[in-house]
Amino acid sequence: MKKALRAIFTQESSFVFSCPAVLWQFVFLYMPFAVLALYSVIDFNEVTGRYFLTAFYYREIFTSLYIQIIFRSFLLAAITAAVCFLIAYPVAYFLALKGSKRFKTFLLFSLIFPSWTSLIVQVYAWFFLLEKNGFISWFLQWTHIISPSFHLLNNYFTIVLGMVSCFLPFMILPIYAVLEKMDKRFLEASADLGADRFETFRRVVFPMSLPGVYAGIMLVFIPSFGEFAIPTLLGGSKYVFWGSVIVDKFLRSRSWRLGAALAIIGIMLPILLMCCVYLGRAIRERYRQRQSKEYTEYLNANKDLWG
Amino acid sequence: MNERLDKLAACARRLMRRSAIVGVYLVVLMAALYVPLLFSYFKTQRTLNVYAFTETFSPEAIELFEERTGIKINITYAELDEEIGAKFAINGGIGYDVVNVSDFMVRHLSKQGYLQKLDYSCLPNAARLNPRLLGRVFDPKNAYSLPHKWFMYGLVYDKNVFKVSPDQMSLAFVFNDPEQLYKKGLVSRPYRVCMIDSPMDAYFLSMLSLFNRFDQFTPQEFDAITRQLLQQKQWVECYTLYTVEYFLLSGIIPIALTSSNFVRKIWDMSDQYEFAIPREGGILVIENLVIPKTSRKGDLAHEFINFMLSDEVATLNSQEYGWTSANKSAQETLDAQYKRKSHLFPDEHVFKRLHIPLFTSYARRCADDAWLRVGFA
Amino acid sequence: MVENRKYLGQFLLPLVVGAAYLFLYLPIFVLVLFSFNDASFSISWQGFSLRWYEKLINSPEILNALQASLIVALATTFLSLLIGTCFVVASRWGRTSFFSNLFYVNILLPEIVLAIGILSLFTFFRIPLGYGSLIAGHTLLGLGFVIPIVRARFVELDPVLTEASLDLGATYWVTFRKVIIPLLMPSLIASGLLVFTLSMDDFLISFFCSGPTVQTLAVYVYSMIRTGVDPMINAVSTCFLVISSLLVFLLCSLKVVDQVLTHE
Amino acid sequence: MKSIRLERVSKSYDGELIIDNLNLEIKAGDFFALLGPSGCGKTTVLRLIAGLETVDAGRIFLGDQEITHVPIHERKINTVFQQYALFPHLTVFENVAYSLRVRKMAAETINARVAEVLKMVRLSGFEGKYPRSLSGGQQQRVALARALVAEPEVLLLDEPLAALDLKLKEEMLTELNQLQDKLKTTFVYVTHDQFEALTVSDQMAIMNPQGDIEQQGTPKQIYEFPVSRFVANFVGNTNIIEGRLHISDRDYQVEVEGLGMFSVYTPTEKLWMIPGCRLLMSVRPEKVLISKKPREGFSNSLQGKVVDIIYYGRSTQYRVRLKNGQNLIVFEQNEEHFPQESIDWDDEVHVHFQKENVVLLEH
Repeated sequence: MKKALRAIFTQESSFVFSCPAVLWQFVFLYMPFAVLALYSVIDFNEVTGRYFLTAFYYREIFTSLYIQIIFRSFLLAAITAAVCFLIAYPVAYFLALKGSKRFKTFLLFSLIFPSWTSLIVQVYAWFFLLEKNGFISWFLQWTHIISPSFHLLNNYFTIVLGMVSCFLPFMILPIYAVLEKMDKRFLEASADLGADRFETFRRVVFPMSLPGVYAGIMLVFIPSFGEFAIPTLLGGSKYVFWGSVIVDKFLRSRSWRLGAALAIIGIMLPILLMCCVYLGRAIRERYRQRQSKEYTEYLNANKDLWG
Repeated sequence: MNERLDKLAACARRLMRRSAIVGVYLVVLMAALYVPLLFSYFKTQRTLNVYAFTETFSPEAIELFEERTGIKINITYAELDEEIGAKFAINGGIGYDVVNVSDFMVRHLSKQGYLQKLDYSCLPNAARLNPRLLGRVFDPKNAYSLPHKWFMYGLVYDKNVFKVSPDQMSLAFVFNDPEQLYKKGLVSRPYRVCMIDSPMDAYFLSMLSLFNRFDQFTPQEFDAITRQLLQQKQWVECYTLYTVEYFLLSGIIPIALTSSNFVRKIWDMSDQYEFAIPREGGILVIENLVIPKTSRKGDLAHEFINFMLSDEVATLNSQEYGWTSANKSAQETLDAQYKRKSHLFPDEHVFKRLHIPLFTSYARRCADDAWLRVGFA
Repeated sequence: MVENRKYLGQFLLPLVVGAAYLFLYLPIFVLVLFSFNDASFSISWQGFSLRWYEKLINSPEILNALQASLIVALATTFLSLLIGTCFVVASRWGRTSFFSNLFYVNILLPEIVLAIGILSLFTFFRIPLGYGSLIAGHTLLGLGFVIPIVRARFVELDPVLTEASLDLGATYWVTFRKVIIPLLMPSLIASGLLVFTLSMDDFLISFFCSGPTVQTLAVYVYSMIRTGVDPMINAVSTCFLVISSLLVFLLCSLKVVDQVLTHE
Repeated sequence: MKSIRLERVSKSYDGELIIDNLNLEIKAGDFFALLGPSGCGKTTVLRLIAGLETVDAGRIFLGDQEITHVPIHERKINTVFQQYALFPHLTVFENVAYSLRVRKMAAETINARVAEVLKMVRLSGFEGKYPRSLSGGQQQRVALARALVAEPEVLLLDEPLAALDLKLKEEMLTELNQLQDKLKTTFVYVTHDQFEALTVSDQMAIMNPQGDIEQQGTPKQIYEFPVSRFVANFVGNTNIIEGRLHISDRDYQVEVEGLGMFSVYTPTEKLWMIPGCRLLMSVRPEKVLISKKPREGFSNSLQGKVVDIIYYGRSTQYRVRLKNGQNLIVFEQNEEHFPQESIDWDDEVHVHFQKENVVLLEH
């Protein structure tokens, strides 16, 4: 018996060791999805006491307010990602290409630091800062930018602000990583070929940093799509988003089946996003092909010139 | 041919080996996950898992209980009755021994058969309870639950802005447009309000303000309520229950539709605010202690409930957090300063205006859906 | 024109960077500052005081929550490092690297979906919620970080080293212990610390999956925030910050921060 | 096609002086090679010319125009970088078209120019490929085309062939040479490989580790008549023998300790050549004849013992220990399958060389 076990162990050693992680993934990620999917398409008839298959909840989502809420969350996530991108790019650019080495390490260190504190703590900090008697209100009133009756909490802007401050480092880091790894000789080569700084940025630095930008957008877009603590705490529950609806469905109104259907749609989101990225690449590739086709046509047209 | 068969056999053997390995792992994992369940059956340790809202039991009271009985208390916090309901729906509340829930949820849980019947022989302190709170419609014989604290949903407002006597305070001040009220000269300035963030209570109060009724509504009336709530959103600063004191005290809003729980805290800070049950009516919330059927420590749970209902501990709790206790004498020993504010301790006349909303599950679903529309607007 | 652009580069860029850092740090700074404020309703500065810390230390609930958080975080770190590393090493040796791209899903999905997924699973099979569900969820997240980081390092390692060790007569186990583990150490430490802080800070999974006996610090803080502005939250948050920064500092002093950054 | 002139140029990094007071003139239309050991600062010179670095002191001229403070992208000088630095996100076509696009030229012109240049480097048909899918030699040619398309006055090449294998290197060298003949652009070629420099250039300069130019001239001048021990050693192999100068009736002789007198010859008399001074004789190994028997008709003959033989195929290298213990290296062409005499280890041999083949160097 012992021998047989030993034989199995040696023959399948790599399977034995790689299995737990994959199993964990299946049990706690894919199986839950299966359960969610099951919840979302199976309903219980209380009269007949039977379970039956239904697409009711999906129809409900696509025909009522829910789809609009999903769009709204999408919009919020897109705005957050866009704002993050606009702030993060200069910072990443500065970190990667300017500044002395030692200073850079310090800046980088201080960049990760806030993102490693709890999101809840950061949100609370903003609440504390923006409240009527908080530092920012006080400052803006003192400088007479806003009137004393104006307050900053509980609106859309505050939600975006909180989101951006929580997710900004996730946008900076991937862009920084790509820019930092980029060979500085490309910049030299570009300058050597007659491009000024702006042209170099437009034609070399930015296109080469695109993988980092995509990664950053993914890392910001997806969590801000599902976020519910920030709209609740900084938005005064006045704005309902996908995340808050799911929480509501699961913890409050107990319509789990609807919540599960909503969640399933949410799972589709990253896949959708990935498709977008691939589509973008394909379009670029097509553009390139067209360009080189034009060029070939040009060559054919001028055959006498170039042989 | 033979070769192929051999290959097939080898393949099958490998498959079997691998599934055996996966099986072993799965068994280990499942065992690890179900261990707590086994523990809950065989545990002899004297601990109680209490599930309650925040600011319910004061740390001192808990300490006192642990000291006197040697029973260790684990408290988990919920924010809403619905959360508790959701946890019960999952597995009948396995793991919890004493739960603190509000009236309508008591009815729901007892209907579903999640609760144990109380044994009054172990609860001598039940006699110390305020009779006004006993035998209410959600548990007419108090077979499953005993009230432990209570409060009202009413209006907290700034006396400088609303120069109205508390008896004349109306829900119109939160449901009607403050601009219009200001133009009519009823208030000294336009303002924004804080609104309760639970759909049921919002619908109930809106119904009271619109139709002066609370028993049922027709679909047309329901739509009218939804319209009113949608319209109200324009002047709502925040949908919240707990942060109300912050919004009032920092002067962002002068009036809030909220619970009487926070009033004492607000009074501690400022004299400017008054609490009133609107003349259309308010909501009475009775929080009760119940024992889930799944609890195997009924004796300890009874001991805990009895302890919490005693005069001494009830006073301790209500003084710590400022809510009104269901215990008669605890209420009497409350600070004299608050006593004179009669509206926190309503007389029979005012008390009659308080109702306990019990929605059918269909009405609740409708309210939930419509509330989503309010949130989305 | 040229002058303008130069101006842009030399002046505007550092300005934007400075503003971004101010934006990230202002709330934290104010938070920490006011945790030492003596006022109970934190409107203005009323003098230095440690009373909120005192209150914090004397609150058994916070200490219980902290204990729960620590247990979950340590178990999560241990588990995700163990099964993550085993997976990376074994799958390379067995050449089944196909599965490793699977684990990016854990980070890419909205966390709330993972949370309700685990909640539904446990409900479906009537498994009691508690430490089990929390550790399951956090480890899922942890694997999403451990496997890519450790794998990046492992792929960089020269396979000749392993082969040399095996060639010299060492068994797989000895090779794993004496060659691979020491070489992977920096990435193990980095991802371990990352997972630890991740688990300490995680809110969503903890919010959905905590059962009757467990309440983590992040969930406790959330329920505190829901109930209003209390300077004790400032004190809790400051402690959070101090713990996190100690960990980050540890990480930096180990000079593996670059690795984390480039492989993220 | 313009000349380049560096006047008293200095440059230091982190307080360390790399280039000190350098003067260098490169004539218009030359294929100029700058040869020096690694780390001597030759790349720095190139970067200074390109504008990738700014000078600390001194002036740089392109033709008659001073370009010391002209920013890099406005100089009509282009560079082929060491590892090519081809933009990985652009196709071959876009890489080559880069400098034209930056100058906002019309699409028609760009197409025509790129086609022309790609044809020139024999890469027509590769337009749509990405650099990573090309071989080393092809990448090299793209880099060349990219630099040439802008029609620079001066083309700088920074060790362009370092990454290629020997065979390909030889091929590319020939091509470069032909290209330069055709274009007549001034090429400045930096390398540490003397073989490349000698093969390819019209003019070359040798830089010593201190960053000074030791000698400038045609490859032949530099190889045959090095002016210093460093140059003689760095360019090709050589035997250095130390001795003392004797002059009688315009006959130059060198007395070497333990070996006696050598007759030498110098085409030009140098200032330091005073009788009795210590000096160095440099004799190229291939200019020495080795035989078992003594031969007639040589100005200098020596005896020694073979201590080492390395067979190179086309030639054989012998190391002969002379009487005074010094080793002399001799290259012998392997001209025949069956040589008349075979020299073996420990054989006593005679070595001969003519006095014209000796170069006198300052000690």
